[in-house]
Amino acid sequence: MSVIEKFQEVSANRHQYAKDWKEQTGGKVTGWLCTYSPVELIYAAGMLPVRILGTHEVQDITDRYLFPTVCPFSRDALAQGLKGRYDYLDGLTMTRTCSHVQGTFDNWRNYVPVPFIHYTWFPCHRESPRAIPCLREELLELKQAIENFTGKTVSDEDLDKAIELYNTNRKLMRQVYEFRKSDDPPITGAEAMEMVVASQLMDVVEHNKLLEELVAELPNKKLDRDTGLRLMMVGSEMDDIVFVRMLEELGCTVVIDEHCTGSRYFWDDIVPQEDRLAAIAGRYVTRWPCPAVSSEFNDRSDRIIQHAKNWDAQGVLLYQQKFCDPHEFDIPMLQKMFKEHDIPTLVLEFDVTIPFGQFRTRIEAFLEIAEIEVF
Amino acid sequence: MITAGIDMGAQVVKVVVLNDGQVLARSMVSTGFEPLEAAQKALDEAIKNAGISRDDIKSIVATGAGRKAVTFADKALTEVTANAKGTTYLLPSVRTIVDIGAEEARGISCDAEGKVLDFAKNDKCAAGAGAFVESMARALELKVPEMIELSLKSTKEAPINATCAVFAESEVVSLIHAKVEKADIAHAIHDAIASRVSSMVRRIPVEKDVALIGGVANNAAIVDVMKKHLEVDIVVPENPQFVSALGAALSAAS
Amino acid sequence: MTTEYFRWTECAWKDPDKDWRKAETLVGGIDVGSVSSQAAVFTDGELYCYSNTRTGSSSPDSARKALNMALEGTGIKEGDIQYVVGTGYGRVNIPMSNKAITEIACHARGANFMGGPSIRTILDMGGQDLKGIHCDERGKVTQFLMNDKCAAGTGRGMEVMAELLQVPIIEVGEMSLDVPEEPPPVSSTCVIFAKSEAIGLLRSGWTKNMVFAAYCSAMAHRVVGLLERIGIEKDFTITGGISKNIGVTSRLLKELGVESIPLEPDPQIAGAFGAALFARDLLLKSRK
Amino acid sequence: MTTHVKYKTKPLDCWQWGKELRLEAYQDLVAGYEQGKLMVLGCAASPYGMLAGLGDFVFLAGEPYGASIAADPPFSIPCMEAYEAKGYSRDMCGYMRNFLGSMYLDKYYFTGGPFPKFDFAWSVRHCPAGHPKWHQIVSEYQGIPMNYIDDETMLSADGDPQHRLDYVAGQYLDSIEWMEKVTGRTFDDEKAIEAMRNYFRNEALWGEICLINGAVPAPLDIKSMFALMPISMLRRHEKVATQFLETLRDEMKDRIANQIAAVPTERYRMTMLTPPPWSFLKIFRYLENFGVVFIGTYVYLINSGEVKFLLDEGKAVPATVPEKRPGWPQIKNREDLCRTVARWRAEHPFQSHLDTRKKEYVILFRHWKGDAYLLLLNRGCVPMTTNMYDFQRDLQGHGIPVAMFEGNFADCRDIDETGVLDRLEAFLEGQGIHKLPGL
Repeated sequence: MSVIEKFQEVSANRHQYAKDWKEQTGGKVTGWLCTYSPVELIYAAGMLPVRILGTHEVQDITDRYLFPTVCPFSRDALAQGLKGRYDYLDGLTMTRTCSHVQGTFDNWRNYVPVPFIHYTWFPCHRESPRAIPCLREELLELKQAIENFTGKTVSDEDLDKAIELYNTNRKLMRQVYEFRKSDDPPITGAEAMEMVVASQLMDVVEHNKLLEELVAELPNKKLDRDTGLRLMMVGSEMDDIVFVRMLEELGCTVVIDEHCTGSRYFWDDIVPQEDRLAAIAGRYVTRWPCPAVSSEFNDRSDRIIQHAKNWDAQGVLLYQQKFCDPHEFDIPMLQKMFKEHDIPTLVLEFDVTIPFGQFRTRIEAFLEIAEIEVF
Repeated sequence: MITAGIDMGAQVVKVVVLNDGQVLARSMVSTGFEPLEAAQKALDEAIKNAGISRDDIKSIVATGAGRKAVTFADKALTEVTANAKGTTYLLPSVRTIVDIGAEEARGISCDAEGKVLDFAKNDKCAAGAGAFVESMARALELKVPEMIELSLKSTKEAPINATCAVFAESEVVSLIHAKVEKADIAHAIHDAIASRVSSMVRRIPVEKDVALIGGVANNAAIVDVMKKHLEVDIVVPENPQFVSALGAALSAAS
Repeated sequence: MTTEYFRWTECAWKDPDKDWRKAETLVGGIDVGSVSSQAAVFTDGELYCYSNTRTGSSSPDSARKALNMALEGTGIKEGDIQYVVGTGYGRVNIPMSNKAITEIACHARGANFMGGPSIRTILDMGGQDLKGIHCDERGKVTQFLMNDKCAAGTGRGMEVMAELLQVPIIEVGEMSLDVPEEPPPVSSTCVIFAKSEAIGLLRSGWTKNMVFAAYCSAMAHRVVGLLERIGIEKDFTITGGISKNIGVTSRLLKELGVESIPLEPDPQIAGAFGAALFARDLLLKSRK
Repeated sequence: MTTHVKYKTKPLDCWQWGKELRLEAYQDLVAGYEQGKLMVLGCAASPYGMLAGLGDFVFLAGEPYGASIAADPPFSIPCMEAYEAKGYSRDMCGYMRNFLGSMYLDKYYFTGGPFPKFDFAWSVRHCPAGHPKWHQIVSEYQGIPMNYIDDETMLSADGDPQHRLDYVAGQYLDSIEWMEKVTGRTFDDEKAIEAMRNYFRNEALWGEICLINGAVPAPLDIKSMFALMPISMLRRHEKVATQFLETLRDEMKDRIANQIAAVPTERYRMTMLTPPPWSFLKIFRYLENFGVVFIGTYVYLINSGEVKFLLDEGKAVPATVPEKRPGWPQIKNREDLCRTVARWRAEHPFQSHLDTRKKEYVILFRHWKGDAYLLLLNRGCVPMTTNMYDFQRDLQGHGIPVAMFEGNFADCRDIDETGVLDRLEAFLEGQGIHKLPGL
């Protein structure tokens, strides 16, 4: 089985994977709801941090909890809890980010029993010098809460080890992304997404091993297809592999992305320092921002355009979860920015499931703009 | 005492004439754009069927969207109350009523006396039920009964998510062009409505027994998928489209 | 089946003074849309014949029906056509097509052919969606925008109205202009709510004409909203079924303050024309 | 006079004065602009009194401005469309869409003249990301500096972690320095403290007024509440507001003593959680035909006022101003001010945790002697609507009847008026409440 297939398998059987992990390690599993959750801290406490994601199935059980104008991802995620698919969770954590996911967390907290629940308040004024010291204290609270729950103290050594492991994980994934800069990338966007999704579900040690294999085999790997248009995907949460496959079948390759099941999740390292919690806090305050947290547009857009240039993106798919206002704020500004750089954009709005027929037409038309040269 | 209930629906006017709880006659007339005339016509028809005279009717209650147009009625009642009265009269054990009409759907929770405890209606963007089935049958070049029959034979899931009935239509069109089996499309259409309606109904406590009423209740495929979505058995009274009119007639008697 | 007021009437046309047998290239374009299907056959880059028919519940059948209707009495057999491009909702399974191209590209190309190279902005109002398209002097799409969030204002709404008031859709536009004074637009362009609003208006004594007027102007207004987002560069033209609804077009042109270049012979056929023109390009390319 | 009239009624004596004060508030927005006063853009629920430290200022709060526009569809709809034409989506904050639309059209609602140019934007981060991003759009468009404070500490949920207060107080200190830099003015601590004392006082007064309205019959109805609210919302930092609100409070006590009702047919008391759909205020008038009177809405109790909820005793009592609270320092300097503001904001019900809020809803309902809640499913505000169904279930769990309708507080296009009235009629029917005869 190829490395990518292993990633696929984990993500296809994520619940079984977590249950087996509990079996084998006797450890506890903590679900997290947003990429501002400090996974290294959870891992340092001997717990497996797993991201709670949706399944893109039509569902009708969340409307009595969340109003339909809450983003589909947040509703889809809550549906998983309500359906009991995460019944093995020992813990659930969330970091203050956006009001939609907050709704998922609050309803989960109230209607889906989980032994350990912790909400990490996050200082969203990331430009303020006051933010990092504040978050450091919040992380200390989280650490103590976890220690009380597990009965095990989290030592500096534990933290160092976890920080080291996750920094390695980030470094390796960045290396994989490096390969996508080549004229014929050895890995598709769907495959890259499988990798990142798996990194949010797997034991980091195991994921790192697989990544090393992948990094080793990519130099002599080729895709049995033309690259087509070099596409960048920018937007809100996105783990709809089926969509990305459809997208790439239409004659393009996603060579780079900016979303939280992609580069936005893993791009920034933790810079080690004596005060471990301050080091972690520093990473999360200054990391590649999600618009739900950052109010500084340029902070995000500057990084995005750099990505687009470094990976030579010829087109950009700007997409958003329906009703995701933080991204709805940024999209018009991003359209303007890309226009100034002569990079065409296509905007799509995602629901729990997507209308393939309509999306197909829009994407093909977008690709035709770049490709029809039969005049 | 003889009473009459008039249900001014979006598409059809329904009348029930009642004598001490016994249905003497029913009638149905297309509403058209002259609701008052339609109501009059429907009532006359019912009176004829019942073999009584206008003066025998002691009291008339109107319900339904166009109830206010029935100037000759003694009283007007909203569908919600009428539904509850009518349903619990026919099926006393019912505590949850799902009413699916041409454009709108409703969920009502009531007690044994038919008193409304709570109710929910579809959100603005989730409207469209019976009329949606009809236009989709046309897109499939089927008659509604044929589509219902096919739907029950479906073997594969073909999800249509769009809350908006109009977007759902274009998803159906895509499915048609993607060569999906007609049976599966037919099923997907009913499934989409059931999903929309049950997510709305879940906002009120869904307690047994659950009844499905309204014109669409005659659609076996809808009943079938609604059972799956709400995970309960569903009872359908006789003449489900007359339940509101019956409820109105009953309240006219009291 | 009862009368289907929402459907456009079918038609076919062929050029009497051309001989297709003398043609270097004989190509076809087939547009299978959600409600109607069109086929067009071109000889050496010029229109030879076309048809405008209804879409059924199978795109292969609809495509064949459209093509046969166009070819009727021409003596052309399907096999004689050297290259076919399919477009529209059904483009992915049109049996006789050599390539599928989206209706967006085809409408732009077709509009460019019919309306001339000066056209920069095209409004295509289909049954299911609304498109604003920018193209260059060659009819190549440079940018497009489709309705999101809400289906309000799509052609489907007009079909629903025609059904509701039992008026053939082709007559809706004229009727909507025949009103004593312009009524306020319906408050909701949501297809479903507009319908119940319309019923309400009729019951309160409005004439059909006034209801159509109120709906047409609401719809025109909604379309203007979409066009403002993509921006209007002259020249401007309208394709698709709605372009035949003067009730909507006259109102939206008034609101936009622009002229619309008329597309002869039939703006609804733009997609098929574009497809046929692409077919010729691809044929010549393949011969090189 | 029909038989169902139960109470005597008369207009408020201070009504005229109130109207004038409200008008002044709006005129100041214009006059101040012309007089070249410091123009500041911000949020209604921010401690804008602090701006007095910079001297005379005009503060335009985005939400009430958006609401004023919303109440006037012919002005609002073009604003919405101008906003949408910029590629922004229809499901974002309704107030903001009205505000930004009026900016893009360069039409100021209160004058019809050009939209004001601000000196800077001073934002507060409530409704996640919303306000600072909204104000960022303005700052980019007008090329003005912007600064914001993240003060949504939600302490009422989990005690009083010092570090959050340090974080918030620190931001206020930093932003004062920032304001001095961008305006070139020196910040007068005394003036700021003075204004904030008025601010605290007036908030407590408005809260008290809302609570007093719990009497039967209600001396004020929600319509007059909405009409007078701007005084506490826009002039919270002024002495004159204190004078007015005290007069209003005393007159209300007087009306209560004499059983003078706002609505003489009062027989069914309803309360709300959110703002109303501003384009559809006739809903209240319509329901008066059923003898329904609206006592108040939670949001404006905590949004332009403050009360203290005693959760254990299940009581709501008027709030005391910070300096009178046990263990709170007197405000002597800038540091005290910023720390007090931070702590006061942190413990304000405005930031109640979800679970606390549910309790407050019930307490307030009982205090107002309500018969039912009317909940708005507000398509124009995600944070306000996210958990509405959860609230509904919780209230019903306490035996409180709940009516719900879908709409939008700022976009009339999102309201199906006939449908809503039909729904409410059905609800009241279920409660045994019918149209009053003769109406």
